[in-house]
Amino acid sequence: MDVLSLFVVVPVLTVIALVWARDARQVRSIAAVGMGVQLVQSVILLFRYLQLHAMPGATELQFQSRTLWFSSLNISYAVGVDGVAVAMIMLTSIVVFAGVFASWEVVEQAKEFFISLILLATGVFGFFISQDLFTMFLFYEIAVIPMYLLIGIWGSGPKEYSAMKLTLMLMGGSALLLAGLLGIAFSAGAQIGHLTFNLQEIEQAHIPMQDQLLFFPLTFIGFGVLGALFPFHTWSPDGHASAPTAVSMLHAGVLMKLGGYGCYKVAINLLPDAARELSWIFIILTAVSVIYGAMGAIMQKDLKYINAYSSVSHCGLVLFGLLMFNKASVSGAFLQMVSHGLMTALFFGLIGMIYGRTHTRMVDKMGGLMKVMPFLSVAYVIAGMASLGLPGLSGFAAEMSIFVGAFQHDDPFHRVATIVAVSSIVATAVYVLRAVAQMLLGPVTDEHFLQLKDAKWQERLAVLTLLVAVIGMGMAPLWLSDMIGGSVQQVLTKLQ
Amino acid sequence: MDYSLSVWIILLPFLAFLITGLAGGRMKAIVSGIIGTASMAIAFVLSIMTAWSYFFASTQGAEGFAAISPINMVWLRFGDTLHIDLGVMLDPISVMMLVVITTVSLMVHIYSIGYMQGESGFARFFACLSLFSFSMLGLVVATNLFQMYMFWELVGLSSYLLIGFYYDRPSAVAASKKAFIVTRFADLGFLLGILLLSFTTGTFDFQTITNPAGPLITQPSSAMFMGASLTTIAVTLIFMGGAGKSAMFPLHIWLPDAMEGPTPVSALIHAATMVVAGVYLVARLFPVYALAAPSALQIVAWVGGFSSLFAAVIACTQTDIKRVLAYSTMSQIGYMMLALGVSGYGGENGLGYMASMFHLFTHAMFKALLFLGAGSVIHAVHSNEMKDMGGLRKFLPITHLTFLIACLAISGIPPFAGFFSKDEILVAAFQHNMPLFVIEYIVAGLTAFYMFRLYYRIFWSDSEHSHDNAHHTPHESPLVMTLPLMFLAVASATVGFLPFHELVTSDHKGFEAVMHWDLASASVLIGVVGIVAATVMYRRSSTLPDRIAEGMKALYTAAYRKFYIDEIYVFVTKRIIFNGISAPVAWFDRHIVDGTMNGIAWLTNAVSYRIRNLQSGQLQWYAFVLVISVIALGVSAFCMIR
Amino acid sequence: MMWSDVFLMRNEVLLTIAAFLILCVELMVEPARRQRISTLGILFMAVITVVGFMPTQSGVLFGAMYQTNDYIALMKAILNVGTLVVLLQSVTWLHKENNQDKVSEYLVLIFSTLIGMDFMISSGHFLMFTLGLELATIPIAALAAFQKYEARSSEAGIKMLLLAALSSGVTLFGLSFLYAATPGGSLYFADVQAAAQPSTMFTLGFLFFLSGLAFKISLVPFHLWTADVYEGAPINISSYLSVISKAAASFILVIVLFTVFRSLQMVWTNALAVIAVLTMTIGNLFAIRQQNLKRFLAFSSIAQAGFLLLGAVSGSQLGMTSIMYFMLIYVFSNLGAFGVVSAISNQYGKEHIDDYNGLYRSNPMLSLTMMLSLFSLAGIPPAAGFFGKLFLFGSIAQHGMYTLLIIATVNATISLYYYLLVVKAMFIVKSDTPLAHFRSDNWMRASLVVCVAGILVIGFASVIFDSMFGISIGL
Amino acid sequence: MFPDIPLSHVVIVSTLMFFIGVYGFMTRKNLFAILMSTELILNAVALNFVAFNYYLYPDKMQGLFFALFIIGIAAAEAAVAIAIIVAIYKNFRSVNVEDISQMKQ
Amino acid sequence: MKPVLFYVMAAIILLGSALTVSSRMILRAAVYLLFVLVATAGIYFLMDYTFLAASQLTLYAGGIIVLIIFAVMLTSGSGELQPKVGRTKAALAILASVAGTLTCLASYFAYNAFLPRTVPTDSSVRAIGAALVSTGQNGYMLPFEVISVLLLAAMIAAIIIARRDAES
Repeated sequence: MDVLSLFVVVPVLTVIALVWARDARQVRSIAAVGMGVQLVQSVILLFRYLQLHAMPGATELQFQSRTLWFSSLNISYAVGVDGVAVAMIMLTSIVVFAGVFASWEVVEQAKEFFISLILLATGVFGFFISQDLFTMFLFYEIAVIPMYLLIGIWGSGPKEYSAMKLTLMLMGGSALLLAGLLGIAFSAGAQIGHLTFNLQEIEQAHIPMQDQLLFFPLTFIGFGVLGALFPFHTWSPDGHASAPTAVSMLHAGVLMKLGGYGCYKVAINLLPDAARELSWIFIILTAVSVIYGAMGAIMQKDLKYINAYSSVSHCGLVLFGLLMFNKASVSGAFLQMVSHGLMTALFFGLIGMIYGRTHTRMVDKMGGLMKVMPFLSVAYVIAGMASLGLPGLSGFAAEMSIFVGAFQHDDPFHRVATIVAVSSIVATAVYVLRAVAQMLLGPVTDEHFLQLKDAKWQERLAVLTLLVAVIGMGMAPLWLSDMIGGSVQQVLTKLQ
Repeated sequence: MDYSLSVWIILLPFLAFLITGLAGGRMKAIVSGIIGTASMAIAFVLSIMTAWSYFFASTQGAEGFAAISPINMVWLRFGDTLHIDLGVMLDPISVMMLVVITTVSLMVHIYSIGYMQGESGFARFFACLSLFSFSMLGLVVATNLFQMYMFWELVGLSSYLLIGFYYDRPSAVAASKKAFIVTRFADLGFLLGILLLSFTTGTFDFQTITNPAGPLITQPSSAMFMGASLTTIAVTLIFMGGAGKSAMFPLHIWLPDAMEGPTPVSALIHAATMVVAGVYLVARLFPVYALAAPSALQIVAWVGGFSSLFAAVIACTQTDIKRVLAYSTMSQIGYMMLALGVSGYGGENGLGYMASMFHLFTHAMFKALLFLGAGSVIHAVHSNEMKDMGGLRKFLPITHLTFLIACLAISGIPPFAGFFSKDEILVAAFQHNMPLFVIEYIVAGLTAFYMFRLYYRIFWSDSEHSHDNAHHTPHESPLVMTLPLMFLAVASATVGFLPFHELVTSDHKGFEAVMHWDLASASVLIGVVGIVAATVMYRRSSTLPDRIAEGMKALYTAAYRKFYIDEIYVFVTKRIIFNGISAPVAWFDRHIVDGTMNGIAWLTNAVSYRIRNLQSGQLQWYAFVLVISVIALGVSAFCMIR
Repeated sequence: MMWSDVFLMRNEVLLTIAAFLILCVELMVEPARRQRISTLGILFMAVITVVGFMPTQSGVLFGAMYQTNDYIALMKAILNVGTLVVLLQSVTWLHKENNQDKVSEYLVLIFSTLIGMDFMISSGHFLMFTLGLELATIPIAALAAFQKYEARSSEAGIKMLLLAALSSGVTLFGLSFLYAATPGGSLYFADVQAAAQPSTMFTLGFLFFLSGLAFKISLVPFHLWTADVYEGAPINISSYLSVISKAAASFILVIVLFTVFRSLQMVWTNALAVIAVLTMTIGNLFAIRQQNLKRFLAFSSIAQAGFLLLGAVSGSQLGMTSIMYFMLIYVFSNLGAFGVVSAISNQYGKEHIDDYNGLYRSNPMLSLTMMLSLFSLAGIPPAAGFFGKLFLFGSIAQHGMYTLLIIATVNATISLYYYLLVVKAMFIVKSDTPLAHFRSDNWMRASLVVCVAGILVIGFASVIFDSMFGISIGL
Repeated sequence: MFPDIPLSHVVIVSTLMFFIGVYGFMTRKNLFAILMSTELILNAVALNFVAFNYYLYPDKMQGLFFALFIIGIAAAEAAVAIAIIVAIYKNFRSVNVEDISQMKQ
Repeated sequence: MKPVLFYVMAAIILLGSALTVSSRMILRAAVYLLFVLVATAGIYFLMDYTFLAASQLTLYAGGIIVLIIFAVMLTSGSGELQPKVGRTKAALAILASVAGTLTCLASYFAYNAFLPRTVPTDSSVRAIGAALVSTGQNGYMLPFEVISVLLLAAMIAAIIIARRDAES
């Protein structure tokens, strides 16, 4: 068995072990161990990748392996990772690891909870290692569907509505996506003479322009729905608001990245001509979504809504960066994915922890929490600062890569769009600081808050894991950026 | 000489920040203060050494003081030439800034040990102070625009944290937020400017951009937008960033509110160092302004000039001593901007540039002193309001004396430092732009007037009920606080004699400065007039000021209300942005976008409900549908075949 | 007739023997022990299922009245498996007081319908097709009316029977036109295939004929009987109808389209595309509102038939493979769902969706089975339905009908909605009085295990699909 | 009969009979009447087969056999239908088709 | 003679059919149906398909109609008038039927590729009998077996539904 399959096997084994777990204590220990192993092996993968990649003549794609699966359709289980995927895997394992600790106190049907959670993670890992359209889609669906139960059973508020809405919108997206993927496979198959779902082989095919023009919107919107592409983002606020903490973390932190990754890996990579042709539509949409999400966030009172809209804005930026077809901006988009994944997971984790104490998520009902729970509050401020792109935290490098890259375009249209997107940094500051000021600073508004305790050890662990990652990436983004940049180069040459 | 030690000037405060920030809660409060101060002291010594060796110990080449980068490493790569570097660049202005920052910062650190004693967030305070010093130092030694932007943001953050130091005080929280957001808005301009500039030049590197023989300056970009070249637009946008940080009109509104922070912070950040970052930025890119975008430089000049007048007028009416100082700061920075704006490039032409930097330097000293003095006063009476003060000269002798020196310095009375620098500015303005000179001349008088108004209201004008609400008799501050006052007083009195025209010039080459005695005496004259007026009005408490205020009621009220700029801002943000854009966006999202999505679901359900009677349960209806469908199939077959 | 010929007809022959044996046994045992016959029936069916999977050859018997080959044998094997599962699920119900003296009749009728279906699939002549169709219909109508003291059961029976009669009347009328328009006057498949041209009369006849199959597969707009019959009929009959009967009709549909009527591809591609869209959409729209689970599954199975049709529309080898593959999966998924409904209905007589509220708390295994089955129907991995649906969509994509493909995928999403409603009831909605925990009998459990195993294995075991692909044909 | 009477006349008769049967199926309320309509339909079909056989392909007897088997099918159908209708009558106390609509929508 | 006979039969068929579907007395309808079936058998006779005609008479006319009549008498007051048909329903039904008729006839008349009549083969009872047990080309042994299964199944089906249960 190849190395990468371990990333699917370990979670699956964890799930199987969970089935036999007896009580909540065992459940979370198993989950923690499983995801700990996952984290460790992704760190190993990272170093190993960097090592192999540094060798002379090394290809971007490493650890490749391919096993024929459905021979009649030439579908294979093909895996391999490039720098981008490694970064995504790293992100995923960090967030999942933190997520397990953030949901330490789930007692009601704990076993089911962790099983669903880890199944979701399995899908995500599988998606990132896949080099075959079929398995990619398979894992994609596996990642999406546990969401329904996770929100529906363990969520809060109008959870049934939100869960259904989220699931249906995402699956609606995946319906378009499926149409696009199949179209790509068969159209490419017709060009190269034999049917194939393998990404590298399809990359070689020149899909006719007419087909590309159809498939590109399908796949881009299909993945874009998950990437919160305006105007298909509305599952996000409701979904996040209702989801339990760890689920929001995983969803915003990792799952939404599937969207962006897919847009890049499938829509842009496989359909470069149409991408060039049609990118302007989506550039407009994403530029709008960047500023729109930020504007929408300003007026929200519910912390999760604030963060959900902020995610719309940030994920809009991801797609925006991808569509700029420029090395800096595309690698910036991936940096932004990682960064947003980490900080939004941090955000949602913190929101969950705060909510668990104050029993409200309404910003105007809170105040002065800094005094009561300094650890969580400081972490929240740091997350907020990361969100508004403060240098030294992860967001800055990402956003700047996107902006600088995008602005190097010769076409004034792209530069104007960039200016629109850049202007979001002000609105971001507004909503982040408003929330911080209302909620954490100022006098303690409710004397009941004075009794509240600061974070417990598992919460600290979860928060610290993410904080270290956010700060680490913010301080030294170069290696990550170079690792990603190397891998996107190949795709970009097709787009020139 | 080897300047690699200079890196430690920046790193030391950072280490101090890490230590006090992470472990501050677990150590005794005073320890964190000592760590911060010690690191700052070492940095101070190092920067003095650096400055000495840079200016005096090294030989000056034909090109003047060469820029030296002892360290420069790539931090983030965007492309072949586009990359963010982190490094240290030493050239006259950065070395000068190192001295200014470490000096003031060290003084403030020492002062704060006394001032902040017993505060619950002592360690946090020092951590933030160290963070600020680190960021500010990093900013001035930046080798490229983007590094500058990064540290620019970081100083914004530290400013935010320090303004909001008393975070349980709603006003402080609001002020910190306001400061951050306003400067952030300005930074948007800065960032766009950087993007634009990098688009035209393909680099962020200062040395390349500002090279007078470089492509940006020698081959001005032909691309025009709205009648201005891209370079002009770019540097104007960059100036917007500078204006935000330096509280130039109309982006000044955060500065007065920022006085909510502890007074040492105001001294360090909002008087001496951070707020002059904008000036520094323009100075940094000065060759571009002067040679490639003269119209942008005009903007700089007029914004600076207007701001200085505007702030000076307001300063005359304010009663909160820190606010008076804040407006005074704004006014003085306006001076510096103006000086840059009226300057040319190279040699004598660059007098304004030199004057600006000189004023920056002297201003840092005396304004820090003023603030620290004010802090000492506040420490004594526990109030910021003038009405709670008066006659304090008896109780606070050292503070009084040092404060007086600072007032004299800022009023441009020789031989104090301000005289020299201000005089150079007036000369530069006089030579290049008469209207601005007139404005500045008036401002010089106003400055003297409001400073001495302040001075008298604090230390003289006894009123019988002024100390009623004081808990105790005011007393002089401890040595740890007065020592910095004294040091800065000495500095304020002496630094004017530094030969700036030989050291800090637009083209890094010294020139011979000529003393313009006529202008100098005129400026002293106006200063004296201002002082006299203030003496008449405020030496003793009298009704004269009220009567005068009554006489120009409209102007007075407008000035007292800061010309309603805050109200306009509130209107724009609350009414237009929040209620006019953001709320509609939120509504639109919930009702239109989401409504569409829900509408699709609703429609599906509605259709499902509508067609339910297709399944009527009536066998014969089923039969009818079956037959009709078969026939329809048949008919369609005809169509297909034909 | 040689033994090898008998072996070619092994399904039909064995089933006939089994039916007769059961009738004989019925006569011999005393009434009190007649229940045991169900075991016997299951045993027979198991044997037949196993034998059905034995390798076989192509062959033509009775002067081309009967034909068989690899894929036909495979189709029959699929039907066998399904029937076996249905029988396993019927035991509880059969052993109820009202039914226990009708066990053997039940088995005989089931067997005879299966014989009919086998003949239908294997037919080489339209007469055989007609007879198979009728044999596969008339006894089922009787089975639907099996619970004669229940008005709903009778209603289901009569609705099915009369509409089937009308439909077969239309079919036969079409066949008569086909007959007229086929030069040579022969209705052997091979002859029709050779003579087929898209003339008016021939096409009309073909379409009338098609409507008969559409009725059987319950394609919109010939589906209206489906829901009423499924609701009224005993659950196991509904599941038999929804799976086996539908599968058989789909198989013969593919066979005739791909062989006999291949020259009419232009006609049926378009007609079926429209019907497929209608079927998916209408099926979904009705399924959304259903509260009775049997009725719900009825509409769901209508929608599923719409997806199934995509494979036929494509007219390719992949399409045919996908149809068989999808049907195999569908057998397990739908029978899994029906099995759970049946178990609960047998125990509590409850079929309303609200009765399932909080079921997971009290009956986790049943709920999980149900969820897995529904996910399989919805096409969610790792359930096999995902693979089935994906390959069906793939066949359409291969054919380049992207509009249809998008409509289909969107419909798949809509279908997810109502499947999730059931999942929601079981897992999410809290209930103060969930149905109490119970153990269903071993037969039922065995059947559910088979279904779950099928759902989990068929998708990932690519060898199944690949071998099907190897024996399929395309235009 | 051939060639005195054209095939079309027979076809017209059978088609009319067929659709009269269809009409009856759709309008008659009594289940037995509906059953009779189906008999009409099947009879029309049988006539069709026979006519085509006779007029077009008398060299093979396929139409005739078809008709023969259709009669058998009709018989089987009628037998079961009658049984069910009787059961319906027991349950509903009616053989009016419009009453037999407990299940709908 | 034959043409006249045919048209008489045709007239009986059409009239009988119409009356079958419109008579408000259910037993009369059954009798009209009987006329139709007999007339159809008559046409078969005209075509010299005597075996078929005989089967039609015995199975259809003799068997099914009698069965129906018995059942009718068993279930309802055979004398009662059937309710009138609703206007809409009738209109829809007529629409469907007329449209159907027109479509079918149109397709028939539009088709003009009928080959000339082939040479008739032996249609005697013997020949039919032989074909029914033949397993070769144009042999109908298998269908014959299948329909026997069908009839058996129908019988069983009818029995289980119609028979009186032991306990009830």
